[in-house]
Amino acid sequence: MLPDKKVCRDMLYYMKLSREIETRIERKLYRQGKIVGGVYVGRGQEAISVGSSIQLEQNDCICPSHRDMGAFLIRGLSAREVLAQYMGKKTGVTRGKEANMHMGDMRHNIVAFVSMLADTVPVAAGIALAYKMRRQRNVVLCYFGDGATSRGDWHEGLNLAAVQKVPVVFLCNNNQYAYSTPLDKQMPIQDISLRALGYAMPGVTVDGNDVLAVHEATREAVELARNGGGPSLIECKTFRMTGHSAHDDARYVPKELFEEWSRKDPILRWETRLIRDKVMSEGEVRRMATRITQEVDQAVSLAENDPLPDPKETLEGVYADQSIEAPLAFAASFFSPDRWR
Amino acid sequence: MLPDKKVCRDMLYYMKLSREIETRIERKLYRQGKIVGGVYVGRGQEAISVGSSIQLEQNDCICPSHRDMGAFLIRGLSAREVLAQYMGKKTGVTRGKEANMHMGDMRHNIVAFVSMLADTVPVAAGIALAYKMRRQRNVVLCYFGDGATSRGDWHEGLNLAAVQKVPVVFLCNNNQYAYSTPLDKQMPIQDISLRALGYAMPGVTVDGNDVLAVHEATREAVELARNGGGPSLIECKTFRMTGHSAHDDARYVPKELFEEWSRKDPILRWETRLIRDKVMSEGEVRRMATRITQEVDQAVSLAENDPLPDPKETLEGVYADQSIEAPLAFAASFFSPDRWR
Amino acid sequence: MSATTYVEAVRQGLWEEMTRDEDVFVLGEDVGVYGGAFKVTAGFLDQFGEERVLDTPLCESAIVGAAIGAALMGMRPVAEMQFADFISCAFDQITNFAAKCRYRWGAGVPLVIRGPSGGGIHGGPFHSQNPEMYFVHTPGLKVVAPSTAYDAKGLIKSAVRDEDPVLFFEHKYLYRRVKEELPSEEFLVPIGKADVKRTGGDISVVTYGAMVHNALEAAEVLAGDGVELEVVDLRTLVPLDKATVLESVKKTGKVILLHEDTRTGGFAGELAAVIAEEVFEYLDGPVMRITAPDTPIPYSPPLEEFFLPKTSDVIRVARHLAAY
Amino acid sequence: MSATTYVEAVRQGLWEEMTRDEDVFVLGEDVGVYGGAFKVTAGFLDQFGEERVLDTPLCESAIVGAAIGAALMGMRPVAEMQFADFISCAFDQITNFAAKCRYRWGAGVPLVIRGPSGGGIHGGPFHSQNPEMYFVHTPGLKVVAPSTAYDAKGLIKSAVRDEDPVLFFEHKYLYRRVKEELPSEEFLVPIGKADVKRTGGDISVVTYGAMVHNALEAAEVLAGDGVELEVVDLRTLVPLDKATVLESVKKTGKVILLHEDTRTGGFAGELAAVIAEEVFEYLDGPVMRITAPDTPIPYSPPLEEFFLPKTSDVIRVARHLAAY
Ligand SMILES: Cc1ncc(C[n+]2csc(CCOP(=O)(O)OP(=O)(O)O)c2C)c(N)n1
Ligand SMILES: Cc1ncc(C[n+]2csc(CCOP(=O)(O)OP(=O)(O)O)c2C)c(N)n1
Ligand SMILES: [Mg+2]
Ligand SMILES: [Mg+2]
Repeated sequence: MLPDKKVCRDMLYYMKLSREIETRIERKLYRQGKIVGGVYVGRGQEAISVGSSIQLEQNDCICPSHRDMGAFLIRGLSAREVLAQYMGKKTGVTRGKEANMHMGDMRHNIVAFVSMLADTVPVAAGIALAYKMRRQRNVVLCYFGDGATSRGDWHEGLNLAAVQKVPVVFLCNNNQYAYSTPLDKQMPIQDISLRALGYAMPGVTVDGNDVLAVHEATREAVELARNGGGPSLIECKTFRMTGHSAHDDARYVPKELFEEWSRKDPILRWETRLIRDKVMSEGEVRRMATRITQEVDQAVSLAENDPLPDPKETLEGVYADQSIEAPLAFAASFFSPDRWR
Repeated sequence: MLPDKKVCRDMLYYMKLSREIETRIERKLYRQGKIVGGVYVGRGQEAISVGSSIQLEQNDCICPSHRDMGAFLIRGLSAREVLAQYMGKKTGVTRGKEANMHMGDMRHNIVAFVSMLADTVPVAAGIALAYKMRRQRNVVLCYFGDGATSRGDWHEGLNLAAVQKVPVVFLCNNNQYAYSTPLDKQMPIQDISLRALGYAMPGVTVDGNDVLAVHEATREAVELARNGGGPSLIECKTFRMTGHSAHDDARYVPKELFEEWSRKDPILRWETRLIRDKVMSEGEVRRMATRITQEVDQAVSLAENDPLPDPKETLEGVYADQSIEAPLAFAASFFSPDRWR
Repeated sequence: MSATTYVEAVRQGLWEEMTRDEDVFVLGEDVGVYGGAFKVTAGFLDQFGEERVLDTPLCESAIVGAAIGAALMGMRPVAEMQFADFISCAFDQITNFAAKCRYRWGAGVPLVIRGPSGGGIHGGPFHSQNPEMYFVHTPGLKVVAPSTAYDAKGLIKSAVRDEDPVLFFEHKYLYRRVKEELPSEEFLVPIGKADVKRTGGDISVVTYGAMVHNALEAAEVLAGDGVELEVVDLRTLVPLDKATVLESVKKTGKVILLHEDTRTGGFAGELAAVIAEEVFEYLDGPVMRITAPDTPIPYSPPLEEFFLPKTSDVIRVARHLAAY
Repeated sequence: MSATTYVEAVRQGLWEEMTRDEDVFVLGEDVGVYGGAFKVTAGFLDQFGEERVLDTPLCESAIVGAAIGAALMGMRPVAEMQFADFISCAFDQITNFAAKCRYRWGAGVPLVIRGPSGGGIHGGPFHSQNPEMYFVHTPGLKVVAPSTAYDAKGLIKSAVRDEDPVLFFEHKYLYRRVKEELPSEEFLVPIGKADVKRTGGDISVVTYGAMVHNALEAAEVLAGDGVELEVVDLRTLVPLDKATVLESVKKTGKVILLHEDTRTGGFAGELAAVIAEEVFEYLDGPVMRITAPDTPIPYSPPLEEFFLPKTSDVIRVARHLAAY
C-alpha cells in the first residue's frame, strides 16, 4: 500500500531535488572551481534519506551523514542555503565556517555531521535520551554508511541506546564501498542488520533503492521508538553511483556494478511506480522536473551572488561568551585586523 | 573425556596457586599495607585463564586482563615475581614501574594489560596478524570481562581480526558485573557469545566455573585458529566472588548470588572430579595444597625482602635510546638526583 | 559548622545544581547505585532518581557522545570519568564534537566532564594522569582545576551553568586531604578568574591543582628566610586569567611556573610564552619551570615520589631565583 | 634528474624501507588498491603484495592497536591515517598503549603513524588539523614534521628504523608544492636534529612544517632591508634539538616562534619556556609567537586565509623586533 498521495509526491520531489542540487554541485560548480573543498554526493541513494526523514515530526531530530542531502532539504534547509554552504558563503548554513555536508541547525533539529565517521551515533543516543527524560514523544534518525559501522563509536552508541531503550532509529546506507574499500574488506558479514541481534534490537535489511521499502521499514521503527519500544537498525542496500568524492573516478569499481545498479535507479523506479499507480501523470512528473530545474537555477544564481564571510568572523563564535575571544586570540598587540587583504 | 593426567593435575595446581597468591595479596599483604596500590582478584574465576592458557605452545601469546592470574603463572612468571610486582619491588615483573596485574614480558609472550579496558583486543589482532604474515602456526589468547565488551575498541578489534582472519581467540569472562554495574545495565543481551554472529566467527557460551568446559572450548578455537580458520569468541559464564577490588565490599551484589556461586566453586569442582575419576587421590590433592602454601610462603618472604627500585630509575626506559632521557628530563640544571631522600 | 572536604565540596556543588535545575543530570560508570568510585555522587540516586543518575555501560566515548546529544537538546549533563585517565577513550568526541559545535554551526554544548586526576596515591600509569593539556590545546573547551574545597564547590556550580563544554579536573590526592569551612549560603566561583592564594613581593609562583599546596608550604618556609612568594592559583586554565598572572610577574619580576603534569608541552610552557612575550621588560631573572619529568607516572613509591614535583623543589628553585 | 615532490619523497622513502626490510608493512584505509587518498602508497600493492599492504576497515583505533601488536612481535608497521585529523580516534591506543609500553614493561613498539596534516587546502575543521601537540605532550612518542622533500624522505626512513613509536606528520599543503632534486644514493635524516635552513645574525625564527617556507620568504624580503633572519627548521619536535635552537638564540638575541598550529598550548610555548629558562641572559627582546588563533580551522577561503599565519605576519613581527 502506498502512503498518502502528498507524501508520495513529496518523496519524488525531494529525491529529484537532491539529485538536481548534487548534480549541479558535482558536475558544474565544482568543475567551475566555485566549490573549493571536497564534494560527496548521494547519487543513486536518494531513496534512503528521503523515504525515512519524510515521516518525521517537527520536534524529531536527524543526524545525517555525508550522502543524505534529501534529509537536509526535508528538514527545511533551502536549496540556496545548501548551495551557499558549498560555496563557503556567509548565507550558507554554517556561514562559511564549515564545508559541504557539515550542515547543522538546531532550529530545524539537524545535527551537523563531524567527519569522524560514526561519532554521531552516540550523540543520537543522547538526543534520544533527552527525549526520554523529558517524556517527549519524539525520535531521532541517525544515518551512516557501511564503513562507519566498523568504528568503535558505532558499537558504543548502539549498545548505549539499546540499554537505555531510547527512541532512535539507526539507518545504514550500505552502498557496498567505503571510499575504495569494498564490503568484504570492511566486515566479514554481508548483512549489517545482522548486528542488531547483538544489541537485542530489531534489525532489518531493505532495498535501499526502493523508497517505499525504506519508508515502510522506517515507519515501523519510528512507531516502535515513539511508543517507548527503543531503538532499531535498518540496513538499506544500495550502491554509490559515483566515486567516493568528486575527484575520485572510482576505477576500482567493476563497470558491471555501475551498469547493474543504474538499472535500479531509485528515482526512475519511483516515477514509474507513481505513474503506473496513477498517483501522478507523466505531465505532472515532467512539470515537477521543470520546476526543480528552475528552483535550482535560481538558488544557484542567488548563492553565487551571495557574499563571502568577513575574514574577521574567523575569530567569532568559539565560546558563547564573546569576551573570551580576545584574550585567547592570535598575536596580541601584533594582530592586524586587515591582515587578510 | 579428560585431557591427559598431567594437564589435569597442572590445571588444579595453577588454579590453586592463583587462589593462594591472590588470597595472600588481598587478605593479608594488602591489609598489612604492603601493597600500596589497588588489588583486583579473580577468586571464583580461576578456571577461565587456567583452562585456556594451559594449552598454549611456547611461541603463542597471551593478552591477559585483570582477573587472569593463572595465565601469568602458566606462561612462566614465578610467584615471587608476581608478589614483588604487587609490592612495587625492583624484582617485580615491571621493576616497580607498573602496578598489580599490569605485568608484561615479551620473553614469555605476555602482553601487559593497560587499564583502558579492551585496548588489548585490537592489539591481540595485530599480534595474530604478525603470526599470519610470518606464517607461524601460533595463536593469541585475548582475555577481557563483560564490561570491556561495551568499548569501541572491542568491536573494532573483533571486526578487524575477523576480516583479516587472524589466529586469535577472544575469551570473555562474563562475571556479570563490571564494578557495580550488573549485566543488564551493561548490554541488552544475556549471552555475549551472540555477538560473534556479527563478526561471522564461531561463538560459544560455556560454564566458566568448569575448567574442563573452558579447556574444551578453547581447544577447538585454538585448533581452528592454528589451522588458518580465523578468530573465535568464547564466553565463560562465571561470577566475581569478591568486590570489584580490595576496597569494595560489594554490598550492591545480592547475597544469594554469592551463596549460589560459592557452591559452584571451580577449584572444588575440579578437585572432586579428579578424585572421583581417580586422576588424583585425596592425599595427592592435600599434598599439592601444602606444597602451594609453602611455595607462596617462600615467595612472599623473598618478595618482602626484595629491594625497592632506585628512585633514579624513574627517568630510565622511556625510549630505547637512553641519551634522549637527559634533554627531556625534569628541571634542567636544578634537578637534584638526591631529591627523593 | 564543621570543615568540608574537597570531594564533599564537589558533591555538594553538584547536588545543589541538580536541585536547582531539572535539566542537570549525571551519567557515567558506577555513579548510581555505587555513588561513584570516589563517592562524588553518593546518595544522588535516592534523591534524584534513576533517570537523572545514569549508570552507563563501560564506554567513555559514548558517555561523552550521549552527553553531547543531550546538551544539544538543552539538557545539562555532567559526565563522570571514573578516573580522568580514561578520558583518552573519549578524546575524539570531546575535541572534535563537543569543542567545535558552536564554532562550526552555532550549537552550544553545555556539558561538564569531570573526574579525578593526578598522582600521589600509587595509582600507577593509568590512575594518576593529568590530562589537562590535551584539552587546553583544543579551542572551544574550558578547563578548570580547583585546589581547595571552596573553589571546587564554587567552580563545579559555575561549570554546570556554563554555556560551553567544561572539563573539570578534580585532584584525587586532595579529595580527603584538603578541607575547610564553607559558607552556608550559596556561592559561585567564576570560571576564568585566578586567585592569589598568598601575596608576596619577591617571586611569583604560578600554579594550579595539588601543587598550590606545595607552593604555599614552600612560601611558609621561605618567609622564614625573608623571601616572599606570591602564590597565584590559576583555578581555570582556559580561559586563562592573563591579567592576574602578568600583574603578579610585573610586581615581582621573577617567576616559577609549577605543575604536576609532565614538562614538555605542559601548561608552564604556555605561561612562559605569555610572560616572555608580554612582560619581558619586567623580568629580573629566568622564567623557571618545575614540573614532573617526561615519563609516564610510575607505580612504586620511591619512583612516584621521585616523579612528583615537591615543596623542596620549589624552595630550591626559589632560593636560586631570589639570589639572582 | 628531475625534481621530486614532497609526497613522492615520502613514497620513495617508504618504498625503499619496504624493499630493504621484509618486516616493514603498511596498513590503513584505502592504502592498497587505491594507493592511499594522497597516493603515498601508489604501486605498493603490486610490488609488495596484499599481506604487506593492508586495506583495513574504517577503524583508526584498531589500525593503531593492530600495528602495536605487530610491532610487539618485531614487525615494523607503518599505519596511515587518511587525514591526520582522524588520529583523534586512535588517541587512546597511541598515548596509553604505544607510548608507555617500553617504560612500563620494557617492550619496544617500533611503529610509525603517518598522515597528511595542516591547512591551506580548504579542507575545513576536520581535514586541516595540526594534531602534533597531543603527542608532543605524551612521553614515549617521537614527533616528526618535515618541511622539504629531502627531509621527508630521509626522516620517514629513519622513522621506520626507529625502535620507538614515531608520529610522522606530513604537511599536505606541501605535498605537490614543494620539490627538489634528491640524491640518487640512499640517505637518512636523523630524528632529533634541527636544520638551519638559512643563517642570519639578527633574529632567529624557530619553526617547522609548512611555516618554514613562510619564514624563508620573509627572510628573503627582510634581507632587502638589511635584516637577517636565521631560520631554524626543527624537523623533529620530540626529541627536541635544544642545542641548535639555543645556539641560534644566543647568537641573535631575538626570536620569533612560528607555527601553523593554534596558539594556546602550542609548541611555541614549549620553546618559549626553554628559551626563557635557559638563555634568558642572551635575550635582547621579547620572545614573540606567531601562530594560528585559538579557533577550529574554518572552511571558507577568506576565513581560512585569515586563520593561517603568513609571511606578512613574520615580516611585521620581525620588523618590530629588529627595531627593539
Ligand atoms: C574516522 C574516519 N576515518 C576516515 C575517514 C575518511 N573517510 C571519509 S568517507 C570514508 C568512507 C566512508 O564509507 P561509508 O561509511 O561506507 O560511507 P559512504 O561514503 O560509502 O557513504 C572515509 C574512509 C573519516 N571521515 N572518518
Ligand atoms: C576504559 C575504562 N573505563 C573504566 C575503567 C575502570 N574500571 C576498571 S575495571 C572496571 C569494571 C570492568 O568490568 P569487566 O570488564 O566486566 O571486568 P571485571 O572487573 O568484571 O572482571 C571498570 C569500570 C577502566 N579500567 N577502563
Ligand atoms: Mg559505503
Ligand atoms: Mg565483569
